[in-house]
Amino acid sequence: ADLVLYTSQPNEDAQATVDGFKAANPGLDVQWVRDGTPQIMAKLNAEIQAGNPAADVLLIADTVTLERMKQAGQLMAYKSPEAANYDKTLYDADGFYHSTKLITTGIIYNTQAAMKPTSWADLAKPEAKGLVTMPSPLASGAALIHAQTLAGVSGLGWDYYKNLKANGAIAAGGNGAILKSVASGEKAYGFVVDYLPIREKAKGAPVEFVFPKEGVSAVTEPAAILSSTKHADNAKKFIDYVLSQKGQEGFLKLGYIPARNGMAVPPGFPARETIKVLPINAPEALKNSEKDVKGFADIFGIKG
Amino acid sequence: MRQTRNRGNGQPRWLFPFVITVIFCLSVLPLGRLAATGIMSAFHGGASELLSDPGLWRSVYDTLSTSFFGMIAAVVLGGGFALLLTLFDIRGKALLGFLFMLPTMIPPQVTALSWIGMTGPSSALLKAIGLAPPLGSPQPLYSIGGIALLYGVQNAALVYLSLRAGLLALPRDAVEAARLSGASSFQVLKDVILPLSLPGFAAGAAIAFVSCVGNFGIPAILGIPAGIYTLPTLIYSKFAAFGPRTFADISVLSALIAILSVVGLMVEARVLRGRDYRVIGLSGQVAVFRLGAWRWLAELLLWLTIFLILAMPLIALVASSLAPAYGVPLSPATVTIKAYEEILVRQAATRIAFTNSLSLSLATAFGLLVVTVLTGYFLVRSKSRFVGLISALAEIPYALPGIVLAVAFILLFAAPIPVIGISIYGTIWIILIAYFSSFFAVSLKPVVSAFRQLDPSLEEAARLSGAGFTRRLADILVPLVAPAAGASVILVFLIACNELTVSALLWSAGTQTLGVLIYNLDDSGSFNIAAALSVLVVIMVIAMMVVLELMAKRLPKGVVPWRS
Amino acid sequence: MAKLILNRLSKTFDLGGRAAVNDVSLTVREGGFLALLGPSGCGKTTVLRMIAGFEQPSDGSILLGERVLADAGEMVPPEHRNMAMVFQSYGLWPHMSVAENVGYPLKVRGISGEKRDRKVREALAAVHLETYADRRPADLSGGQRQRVALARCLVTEPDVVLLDEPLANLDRHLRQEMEETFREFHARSGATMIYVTHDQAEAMALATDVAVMSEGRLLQVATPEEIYARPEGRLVGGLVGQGAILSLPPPFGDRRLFDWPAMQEILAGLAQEPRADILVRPQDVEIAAEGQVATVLSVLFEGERYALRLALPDGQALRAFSRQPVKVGDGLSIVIRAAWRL
Amino acid sequence: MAKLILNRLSKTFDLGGRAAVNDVSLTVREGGFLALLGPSGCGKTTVLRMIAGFEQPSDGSILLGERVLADAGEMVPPEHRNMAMVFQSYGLWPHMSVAENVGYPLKVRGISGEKRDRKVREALAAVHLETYADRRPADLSGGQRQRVALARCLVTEPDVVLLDEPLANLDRHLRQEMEETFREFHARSGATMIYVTHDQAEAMALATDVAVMSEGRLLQVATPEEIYARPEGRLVGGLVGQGAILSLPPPFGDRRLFDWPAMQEILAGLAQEPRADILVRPQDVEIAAEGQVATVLSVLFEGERYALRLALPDGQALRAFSRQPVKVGDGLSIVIRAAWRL
Ligand SMILES: Nc1ncnc2c1ncn2[C@@H]1O[C@H](COP(=O)(O)OP(=O)(O)OP(=O)(O)O)[C@@H](O)[C@H]1O
Ligand SMILES: Nc1ncnc2c1ncn2[C@@H]1O[C@H](COP(=O)(O)OP(=O)(O)OP(=O)(O)O)[C@@H](O)[C@H]1O
Ligand SMILES: [Mg+2]
Ligand SMILES: [Mg+2]
Repeated sequence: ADLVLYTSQPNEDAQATVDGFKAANPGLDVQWVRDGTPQIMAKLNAEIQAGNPAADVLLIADTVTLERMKQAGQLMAYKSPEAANYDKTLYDADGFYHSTKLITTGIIYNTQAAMKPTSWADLAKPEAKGLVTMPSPLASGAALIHAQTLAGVSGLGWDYYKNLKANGAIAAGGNGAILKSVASGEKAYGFVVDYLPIREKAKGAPVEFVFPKEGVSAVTEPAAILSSTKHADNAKKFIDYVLSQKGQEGFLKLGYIPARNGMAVPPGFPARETIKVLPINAPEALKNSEKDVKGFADIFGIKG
Repeated sequence: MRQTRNRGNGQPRWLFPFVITVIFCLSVLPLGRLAATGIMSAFHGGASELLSDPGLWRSVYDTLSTSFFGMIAAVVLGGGFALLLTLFDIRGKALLGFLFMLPTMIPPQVTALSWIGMTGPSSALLKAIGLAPPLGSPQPLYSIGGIALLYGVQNAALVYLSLRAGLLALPRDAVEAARLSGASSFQVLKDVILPLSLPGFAAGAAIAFVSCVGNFGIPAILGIPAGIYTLPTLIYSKFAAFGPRTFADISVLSALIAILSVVGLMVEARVLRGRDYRVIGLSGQVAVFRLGAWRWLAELLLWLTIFLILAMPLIALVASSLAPAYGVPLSPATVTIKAYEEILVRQAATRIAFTNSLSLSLATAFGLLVVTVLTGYFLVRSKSRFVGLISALAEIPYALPGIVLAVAFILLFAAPIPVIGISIYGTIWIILIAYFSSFFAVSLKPVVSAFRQLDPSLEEAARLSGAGFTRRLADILVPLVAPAAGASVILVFLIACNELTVSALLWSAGTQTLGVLIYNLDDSGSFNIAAALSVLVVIMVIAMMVVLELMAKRLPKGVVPWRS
Repeated sequence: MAKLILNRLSKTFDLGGRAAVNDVSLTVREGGFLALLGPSGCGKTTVLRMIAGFEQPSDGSILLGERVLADAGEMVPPEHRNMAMVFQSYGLWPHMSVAENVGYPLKVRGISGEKRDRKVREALAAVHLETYADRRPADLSGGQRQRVALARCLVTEPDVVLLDEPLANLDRHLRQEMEETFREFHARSGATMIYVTHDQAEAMALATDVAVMSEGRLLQVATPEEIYARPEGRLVGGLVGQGAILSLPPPFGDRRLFDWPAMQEILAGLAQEPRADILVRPQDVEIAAEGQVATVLSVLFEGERYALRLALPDGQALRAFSRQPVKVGDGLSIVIRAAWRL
Repeated sequence: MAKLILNRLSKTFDLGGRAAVNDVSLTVREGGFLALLGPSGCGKTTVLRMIAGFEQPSDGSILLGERVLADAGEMVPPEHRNMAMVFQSYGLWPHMSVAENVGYPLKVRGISGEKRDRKVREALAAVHLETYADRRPADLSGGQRQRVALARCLVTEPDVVLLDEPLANLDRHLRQEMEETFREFHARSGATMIYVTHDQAEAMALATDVAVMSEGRLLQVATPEEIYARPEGRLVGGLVGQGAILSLPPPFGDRRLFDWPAMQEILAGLAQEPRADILVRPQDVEIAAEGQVATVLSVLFEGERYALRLALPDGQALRAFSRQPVKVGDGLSIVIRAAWRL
């Protein structure tokens, strides 16, 4: 293969991305592997340990993970010319990774639920007692970022999580499980990434997605090149492609909010300006990640 | 004329080296590689921190208790079925036995979700009888008991098949002698049948225990909401937040799992120790008890169980494969077969996955049988000191969560194999080897217990007829352990067919398996397509079992586990 | 205890077509000791298994006194019959020690502690296996296993004892001792005993009645003396005791027992037709001067004496004993002291 | 074929302490037919199993001609010994039909098609099981199973044939026929045969040599006539043939065989010490006037005759036969025609 991509994008999305890239760069043989973030990381790290990583480029959920790899010297810097069209917070200043889209975490609720939440704070109210579910940071990369993001918001913070716990909320599984739980009516409310409920709602599922008024957290699905790559040129082409207008339109078509400036949003989403994305500092978040996981775990009685 | 140094036990000279090599390749090598990496990375940060974390010990405890109760549940379910179906005059034995195999095929998360659905607020069943709990009431399955229950459902077939093979080897007159002694059916069961089929029973229980220790899918769904972390879910979370210490942590956790499963095995060995299970006399006919007035009740109970563990999840699966989106109530207006169209017509990956999974599981099931018959024979007949060690080593890979084993194989094979210079990484072969390693124990257990029960004079008669080792293996030993061999093949096939966690890390373009495909579809929100695919897999397996049923007359007696 | 009645009992297995037991009616009187004789495969074990309750009769019924034990529809389960049995293949439990095997029927009856131990010890002593109490059956010799099965059978107080070739694997001395044990047990317990054997001497020595079966049918039931002296038909004649069956011209009237003068007459008319079956036992053939001439066909040393097969002039074979060795081919003169028309 | 030599053979099992076979040396001449007698548990099966190669001798060696089959270190595996065996527990394969069981040794030897079928048919015909060819062993009677084992044993042309109580479950007629079959097979194939039995008559009738074992040791090997007439020691005397062993004052000199006058003298000195063991066979005890007085202890009907146990005045028991029934307690006058000092 001329290029190997490891990604945690869903299957069809990964296929579409690769197809788009191949169309833009005819003649390249691209192989891709998709899996959940834990699996991809396990696979990649085992390969690195064995001294023969197969991947050239990564396209995975969050910057925190890539920040760690950058610090471990496992990434290659590449300052893509396309970066000029992006907000500075969305790429690494040294060019080690570039965000490609915004996947926000908001509130999903079952249409039969009595209360229609509009803010994070609503979920700590008595009406939502025992009805809230959220992904566990142990199963979903986005969940930790979400917690770290909310922890930094005044008026929410870790106390918010404690209140949720006191209100009978549980933290379990990944985003898919949350969606199923709420769609099936087992729980009424949940934290979930935006595109899942929006797509399912379009198919007729009895769910509704809300961008809460305090703002949403976002993971940005960054792309990066491994320092061990054997196809550096192709890898760079790939980074350029996903950041390009064309690549970004591809993401848009798949139902994601593109990271690039001046792009539209997919159907079902409110206008880009109305979505308030709460900021997060990747190196900072990385430094605290272990502590935060533990804090989260302590609150939800995870691991004891 | 050849002379051998062996003490009349008739093992060919190559058997010991063969067994050692197999164990080395399938167990020592991957486990050792993992341990080496773990030790190396432990230098980067202390593993002692992990070990001093009370949370860890809490998970050890949870793992132990869920696995123990899970084993009990599996023993009650599988043992109950095996006893009722082999020893009593139940009607429709074949069909019941056939259906009882199938829950192994349904992915545990599907079973878990359907049970949650059934017992939760949105349960159509409970709603219908007006007993549905209000929205938000605590889910009883999110508990040690719930996990254990589902472990039991998932692993019941292991106990069933293993015990059934043991029961078929019982000599009829031993049972009759006990009845004539005045023992009631229950006493006969307790004093004669169970002790005599103890090898099969213990093997089934041990493998169920080990399987519970290594299970990920069920505690991930049922445990985490209740704050119950088993070692496999803990390992998973370690992988999610990959850090410099992860390998060390994984190694430590894996070692703990290995210890737990070895403890399970030691209990088994202890139970079997110093006993003689060699059947005296001619087996080949099973004594059948009459249930009399109880027969109706027993049959009702059996069918009810089948409904709970098979029909219900299957209905849930079919329902979600026909629904346009998750949570949409199924009605004639909403039913759609789009999902089936999608997989059957559009997705090329489906065909590849079917081919891969089928060939992988068939190759594993039959390939392993060859290995396990030889290994099992060695383990039972040899007086070697290594027997205990070898059985433990054979068992550990099955106890490890698939992801750990997969990592071990990546560590081993990511770089081209030294000396030969070929790389099997990324090919289907690495999955096959990993399957061999992972399911070795599943295949080995029933075979070993069958060998334990064998009347030695049967082999001796063959030797005196002039049959050399391979000859009598083919003509005498394998047919005699046929029920166990059949059980072993079917179990491995069923488990490998929708295996997920091992192949999840080892697949690459063109080598995806059904498990991976279903998982990926489900993970990316295509729930109905995933469900449709699961339904197709179940249908395929049923079709294969029906083919087996048609061939049953030409196979040795007892091979087809649902036929009496 | 009461009479054991087999009433037109039949059993047909799915396999094999021909009935294994065919219309057998038989009454064993209370406390009787019935020996069941018959060639291999004639249905003896099947009869025992029906009495014990392991096989359901295809037809007919089994009664113990007034109580119907089994018929083609209903069946009292074996555990409620209070019977004991020595199985032809022993049916020992390999996972229990010898003492446990023997003590199990007691354990089931709730007898425990000192009393059980004592009874087990006694039973083992009776079969000379005291020192083997802790062995497993797999570590015993064939005869030792059989003795364990015996001890287990006799340890309780059953109403009916079924013995399926219980001494087949024992040497003569042990057999004699065990026969003695059976006799004592029978006298002491008054149990009804049914004894399957292929050894007529054993059957004669032990039983109060002998039943002879062949191909699933009952041929004759009588006391040992009766059946030995007056067997009915070729089959019984051939089965009970030794002897040669000669095909000779039918003697006058319905006389059945012939002495030498009568035999001489019969033998004189050898060429006549039709013929009847006449049983001649070897001990009734005496080697004496002035008798019938016969040629020695074969000689077998039996320890005590030589067993001869002789040929009459027309080629029919006769059996005889001789204390002195004779040579094959020799001509002997014999006197037939007694013969019986079958 | 060649001589089979057991050279100081011993076998001790892990369990049980005492050696099961203890220092047994024995030569079976080429084409010999050795009967192995001994009480239950004396080690007969163990000897056979060592010859077959299933047990390794703890000590000593086994040779077939020049070839060492086994010693404490090395061992030729059973499959290379070209032997055949009838197991005491038959060792039939439950998954094969009767014909397959019998044909298996041929199949292993690469004989197939018409030839194998013919041989299997012949072997089954010899044991009267032609019509059972397609049954499974589990659906056969005990004697039928034993016959299948026999047929399987005789279907090939083995160098050595080991028979472990091969006729224990057969009725007398079948036994006689099977004995005939063995004799024919032995004559035709010239195989060395070793025959374990508890039935002396059988042993005497078939064997060219008889070996008597007890408690693991070999007591005597001789021809049947020899061992019957001149047993060595109490044990052999008690085991071979019937008879009572009397403890009587030692007769003069080293004479061993006594006639009635000699016995009269001995009996006259009954109170004397020390004493010697003297064997009296029942057929040598004649009921006649002017003899020793004896009381009848028990009477057993044996068909052909009555077996008596008599008590001498000092209480010692004697065995005798009578053609006429006598009553327990009667006083008889007996003459001892022959007796043998053991
Ligand atoms: N596997 C074993 N372990 C321990 N002891 C054994 C084993 N097999 C046999 N023995 C003992 O060795 C002795 C000899 O046994 P063997 O089977 O040779 O007797 P046998 O002469 O064939 O007797 P039988 O006529 O009853 O069959 C017996 O006392 C028996 O209990
Ligand atoms: N389960 C079975 N299925 C079919 N036929 C059977 C079965 N058991 C026994 N038979 C047949 O029934 C007949 C009678 O068998 P049974 O065991 O009663 O004979 P037996 O008189 O005890 O003979 P033996 O002296 O050889 O033990 C035999 O011909 C046997 O083959
Ligand atoms: Mg029988
Ligand atoms: Mg023996």
